[in-house]
Amino acid sequence: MDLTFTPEHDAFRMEARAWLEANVPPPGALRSLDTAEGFDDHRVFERQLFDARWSVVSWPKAYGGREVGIMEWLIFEEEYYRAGGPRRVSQNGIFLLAPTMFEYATDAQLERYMAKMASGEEIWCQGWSEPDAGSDLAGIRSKATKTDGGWLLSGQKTWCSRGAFAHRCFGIFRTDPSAERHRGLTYFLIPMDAPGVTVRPIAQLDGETGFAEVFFDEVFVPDEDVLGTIGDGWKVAMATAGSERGISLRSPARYTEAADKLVDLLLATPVDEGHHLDPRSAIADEVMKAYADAQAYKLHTYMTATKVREGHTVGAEASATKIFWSETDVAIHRAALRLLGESAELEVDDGRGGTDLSEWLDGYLFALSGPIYAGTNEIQRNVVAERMLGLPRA
Amino acid sequence: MDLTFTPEHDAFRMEARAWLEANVPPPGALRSLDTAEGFDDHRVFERQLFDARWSVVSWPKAYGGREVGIMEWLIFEEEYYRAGGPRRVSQNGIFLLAPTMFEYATDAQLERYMAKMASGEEIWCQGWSEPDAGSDLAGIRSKATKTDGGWLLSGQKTWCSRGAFAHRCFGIFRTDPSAERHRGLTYFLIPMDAPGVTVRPIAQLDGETGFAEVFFDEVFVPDEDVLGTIGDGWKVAMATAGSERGISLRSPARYTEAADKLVDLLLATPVDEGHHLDPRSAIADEVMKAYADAQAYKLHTYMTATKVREGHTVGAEASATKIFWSETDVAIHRAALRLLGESAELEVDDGRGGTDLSEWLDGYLFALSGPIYAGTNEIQRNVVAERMLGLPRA
Amino acid sequence: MRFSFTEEQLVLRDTVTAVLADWCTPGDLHELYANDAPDAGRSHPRWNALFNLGITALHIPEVDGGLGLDDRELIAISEAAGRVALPEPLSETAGVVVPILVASGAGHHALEPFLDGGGAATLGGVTFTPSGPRIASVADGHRVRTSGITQATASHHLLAVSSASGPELHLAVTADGDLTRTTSLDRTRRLGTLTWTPTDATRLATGPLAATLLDQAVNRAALYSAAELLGLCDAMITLTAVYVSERKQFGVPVGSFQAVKHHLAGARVKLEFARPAVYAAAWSLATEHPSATHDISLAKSLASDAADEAARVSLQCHGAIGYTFEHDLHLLMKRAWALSAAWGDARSHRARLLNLLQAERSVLPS
Amino acid sequence: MRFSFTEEQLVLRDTVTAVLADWCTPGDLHELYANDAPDAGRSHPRWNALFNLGITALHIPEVDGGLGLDDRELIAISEAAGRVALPEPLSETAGVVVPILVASGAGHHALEPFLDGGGAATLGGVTFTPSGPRIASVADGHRVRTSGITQATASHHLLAVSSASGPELHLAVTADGDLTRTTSLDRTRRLGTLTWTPTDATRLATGPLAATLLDQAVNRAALYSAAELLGLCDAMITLTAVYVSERKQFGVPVGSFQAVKHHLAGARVKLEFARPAVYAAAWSLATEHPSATHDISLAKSLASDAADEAARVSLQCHGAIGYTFEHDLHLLMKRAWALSAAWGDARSHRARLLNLLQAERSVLPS
Repeated sequence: MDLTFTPEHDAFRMEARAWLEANVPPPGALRSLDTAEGFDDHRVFERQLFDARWSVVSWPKAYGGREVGIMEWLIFEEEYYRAGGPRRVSQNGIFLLAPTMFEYATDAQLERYMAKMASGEEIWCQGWSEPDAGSDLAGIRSKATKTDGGWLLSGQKTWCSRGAFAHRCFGIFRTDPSAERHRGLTYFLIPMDAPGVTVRPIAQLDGETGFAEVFFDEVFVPDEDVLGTIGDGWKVAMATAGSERGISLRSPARYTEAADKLVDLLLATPVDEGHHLDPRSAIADEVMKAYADAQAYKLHTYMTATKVREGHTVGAEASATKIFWSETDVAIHRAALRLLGESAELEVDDGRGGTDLSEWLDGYLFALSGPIYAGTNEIQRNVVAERMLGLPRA
Repeated sequence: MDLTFTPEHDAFRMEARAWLEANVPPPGALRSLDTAEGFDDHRVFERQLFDARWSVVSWPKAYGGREVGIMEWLIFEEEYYRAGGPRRVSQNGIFLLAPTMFEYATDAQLERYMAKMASGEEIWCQGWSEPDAGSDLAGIRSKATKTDGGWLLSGQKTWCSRGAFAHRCFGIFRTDPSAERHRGLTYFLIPMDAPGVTVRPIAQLDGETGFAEVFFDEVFVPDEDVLGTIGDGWKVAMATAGSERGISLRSPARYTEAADKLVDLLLATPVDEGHHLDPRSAIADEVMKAYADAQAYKLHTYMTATKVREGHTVGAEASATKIFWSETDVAIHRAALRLLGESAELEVDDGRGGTDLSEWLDGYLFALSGPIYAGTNEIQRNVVAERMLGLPRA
Repeated sequence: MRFSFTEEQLVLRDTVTAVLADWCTPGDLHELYANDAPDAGRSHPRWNALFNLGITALHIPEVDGGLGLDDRELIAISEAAGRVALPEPLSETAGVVVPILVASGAGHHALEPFLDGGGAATLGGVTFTPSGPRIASVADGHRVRTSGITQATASHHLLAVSSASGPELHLAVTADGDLTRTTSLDRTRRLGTLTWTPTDATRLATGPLAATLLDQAVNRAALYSAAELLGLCDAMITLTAVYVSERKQFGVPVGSFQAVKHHLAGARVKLEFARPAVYAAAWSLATEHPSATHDISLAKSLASDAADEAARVSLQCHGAIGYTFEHDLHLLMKRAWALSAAWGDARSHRARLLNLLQAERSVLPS
Repeated sequence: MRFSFTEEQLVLRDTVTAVLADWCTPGDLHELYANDAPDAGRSHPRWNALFNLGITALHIPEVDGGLGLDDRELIAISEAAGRVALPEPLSETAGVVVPILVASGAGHHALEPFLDGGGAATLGGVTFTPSGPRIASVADGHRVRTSGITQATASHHLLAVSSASGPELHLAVTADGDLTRTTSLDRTRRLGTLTWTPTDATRLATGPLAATLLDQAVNRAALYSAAELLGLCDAMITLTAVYVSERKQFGVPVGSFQAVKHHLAGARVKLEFARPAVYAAAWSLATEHPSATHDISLAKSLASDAADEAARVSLQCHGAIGYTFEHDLHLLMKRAWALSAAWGDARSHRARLLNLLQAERSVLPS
């Protein structure tokens, strides 16, 4: 048992820190990711990251990575959050699609897509959910029918994060209409500018368009853009779902940095004198609970990373992890809003003559989606009970 | 809307208060209800209550009551808890069985049983659950077969509160072996000293015998001790279950008195100096939440009592009430144990040369059974969701 | 002891509910969000429809031309307004400003707008703390800057504090000052800051009377926030119950899953037990019962917690659809978040409760 | 960075687990409850079986005849002891007293009982507060009365404080003092009070060293309580998972109901994330990392909360059977309740965490 980093790790950390300190834009400098202008602002920064080979540190060098291990990835993420790096516009591609690509893609596919994904030249959105298949992905109805040299895709996907502005989409479609549930599905890589694709942006709680509905009307996708085997889409997709829920999506630093800021906010909150019960102390316990959970998540991730590095795979534990990080994220931001009290609802000057959500309020709205997406926490609790504790299925 | 009591109410309150102040034994004077000696100690007190016509204030005068309304009953209960009155050993009879008796019993049955129930001469235990029918009462297997002039009862009942020492038992048995679930059940009133009755006391968490298993081996019960109609036992029993969950079992004063003591305990807990987060303040919020819930329960009860007095019946709301009082009870006692910290686990001098659970620890153990008995809170939540909110059954 | 509304009270509430159903639909609120210029969405007809029911004159004695009613009537009306997230200063006017005007001894002239002038009033520049109101008005030369005004652009009058030489209570005319808009997550709260000039004409009270009235104003604001939260709770739970009964996943309505049932049942139980506390506090306030302050803190703490829980489970049970701007849930949820924190959150009110209990115990013989 | 146990560490833990399976069954614990006279249930063979594995000598350097190991080994052993609610002072001896003896510079004589004398030791007379240990020993003439001693009747030695003239740390021999029993809800904790006489022979440290060692002792006690809580959590959840998979109601196993699943899943998640924090704190302590105090408070707060939750849901999911004295659940649950509060409950440790963070921030340049 050794919880210290090696000198090589420390050197890697210092190199990342130096670059990030010099290059991360100040808070608010990039416009909101969920607007067309902000989307471009964020792509410019992705390009900078890529040019300095920081955008995908664990990937092969051929696609812009550094071929480093999971510990270095964790270190980079720690530094990224420490430096206050902006939300990653390429997140769906590099964190959700990429692990699946490295497992299932042909060399030609990797060649065609990975470097552009890493540089932010091509931003990917996900095409998982359908109006009647949210938590129940096996209920997918969108279909693909064979045609010369490829497939014609028809149907509707929804809750496509980044869907309003993305260049490409990954998702599963039913290729065998006679098969049901998990069978007869195939995984496709789809250009968003193909004829037949219609995007309807969906405004989220704050009124900005973080996701979209995407309609497919006989959209042609060539054979070479099938990922994995025809009919094998469920298995391929589950690899992505595993990544989404598992350790790769959520760096612990995201929570430990936020929790540290929360403690700062607590210590800066004036104590109200003149009564015996100090409400700051009452909220302090809630703050410290959130802090402790963020720390616990970090240590748990180190333990998981050790296992992964030693060849173990993460199974149902990914469901426990997803429950924990999503609820920790809500807890951190809710505690902050409680500290802010009546002013929590107020927007703040965005430095460009308008107002925008405060960092805490924005973070809270974002956090609230955590227990819902990537499989609701209700579904995840079923998985923990059935697969980790052996309870009988209903 | 009027939340004040009438002068008549106030006079009733003062009369009760005077009697209780003069007659309620000091804390610890009666031995534990869950021992043979303590059972007798408590019966002696019940007799005193009865002689002064305080044991069953809302009952007809013929059986020892005062024929007063629900508001007076609430007032009496407030005074009873205020005075620190002992736990009622006759509770199962007077609060659970009696409402059913007044609805279904024949005059002869009322004559035979009610006064003795009110005076504590006969203590009743409940015979609801069976080893395979806990929350699922409809799964009852104990049966009764017809014989000359009565029925022969066989089977096993469990979790019979007061079962170790009680004189009589009320419960349902299957009289039509071909019927399933809710059908073909009949409600019986059974002498515990009848041949064929075997009692196995069950020790509860604190090692004392608060309940028992009761085995029935061809126990003869005469026809006149059937309550209600043959085969109609489910309907009759549900009337009791309604009382058990509803307002009649749990006087708000039980919680408001405990919550007031909890606030006293908080205010008497020394503040630890020398650090900025005062843990007393952190626990203070938990204390005040429990206090607020006890107050809310009181006000809710007044509102329900008003409805009942004006002829409304309490339906699925009884499930909401049961959830709320049982969780409030746990919350009050848990907060107290947190304030006591490491000393919470210690027993205290019982004044008779031994030790006994502290009032708070005893109250906590007792409270913990609340979310389980009388239909688990999980079942009650289903009822609230399906019957109050109209959600579909699974 | 008769803890329920009278028939007359219920009729009045139902009349208001019917008017609100016509004049305050989810569509109206969506429109207000879409068009959030300072004076946007201002609905004179909506306010007039409510005004014409006499609600703003409810607290005014009959001898002065009012209805001569009190908080026992108004509490149910505010609950109904909460249920539709009404974006008008109904609670502010009828629940806070008018009763304070009456209590201040202000003459007929001050009350006139609320009798037949279509008057709408609000308050600002003060917040709740467990130890008493905290004044947040700032002197700006001869003028006073008052922030945190709810329904600012929808109000003709502002109850505000000037603290230049000791606290003074004023009723300012919003049109006479400079109003700037503050952006809230809940656009329909229409928050604003008014810079106004205290004059003899605006002055309502000074010295101890001003302090007492200010205490009352904050207590009233807390109580009526609690009442609106009850309505919001109920509306969120109902909306969600309908949704989960229809929405299918895994071939069955999601409302048939026990996890969903228990989420909603838990929220409903909290609401069920917060409601009597709010009504009881209205009774205490109306009857000037000595426990009124205690009862208001009890009510607000329970209602804030119930609303937080209802918002949380409603969003979770809706899944992604509840997270969208086009769905109705956020109209209710954002208001619930705001009102849960406004005029003292649950914790602050519990802190005040403890202060009150401690003071009480130190007076009693031990 | 390699955050997992070594093969050797796991082998040692599994050896201890196997011995515990033989020597500490639920039946043994029921017997101890049934027969709770002061010295009842004392199991020399059980203690000897554990002693013979060398656990008490684990922290003693090899040069002194010990195993030369540290908390990285012992933490997993204490977790295993917690899993069976071991009623012996294993954590007290090996996790607290022996390391303190080693750190105090006590000579071979003091260590000897733990090398080959079957020595069992415990501590008492001190409690955790967020601002430091609070001494609860009371002077009684020349003697000292030390209460709150765990496994009192099963221990030969007592690490205790005398504060007659400044705090002094002593190792008293229990047989030389007067031991009275204190009754805990968890009879198998065998709490007691010892009245003993401080002498030159019992004195381990005075002045600043005594204060430092006392700090360490309390930290160690908190950490090893956390480790035992992990085991207790796991045992309660496992026991309950098995029960609900078998127990049928409404014609199906109760474990197939989503409410039951979610209760247990929630407890399991809490355990899953408390565990690394406990192991990490053991590493920090063993390596004298500057964050050790922080890490121990983190560990204890998470483990206490996880145990409270596991106890709560286990009782609820068992229904009435879990409420009986004859079922095994209470053996685990009562220990979990006691250890959750012992050596600082979750709140107190979070309070210390905040103190530490505040101190840290005031040192750092802003």
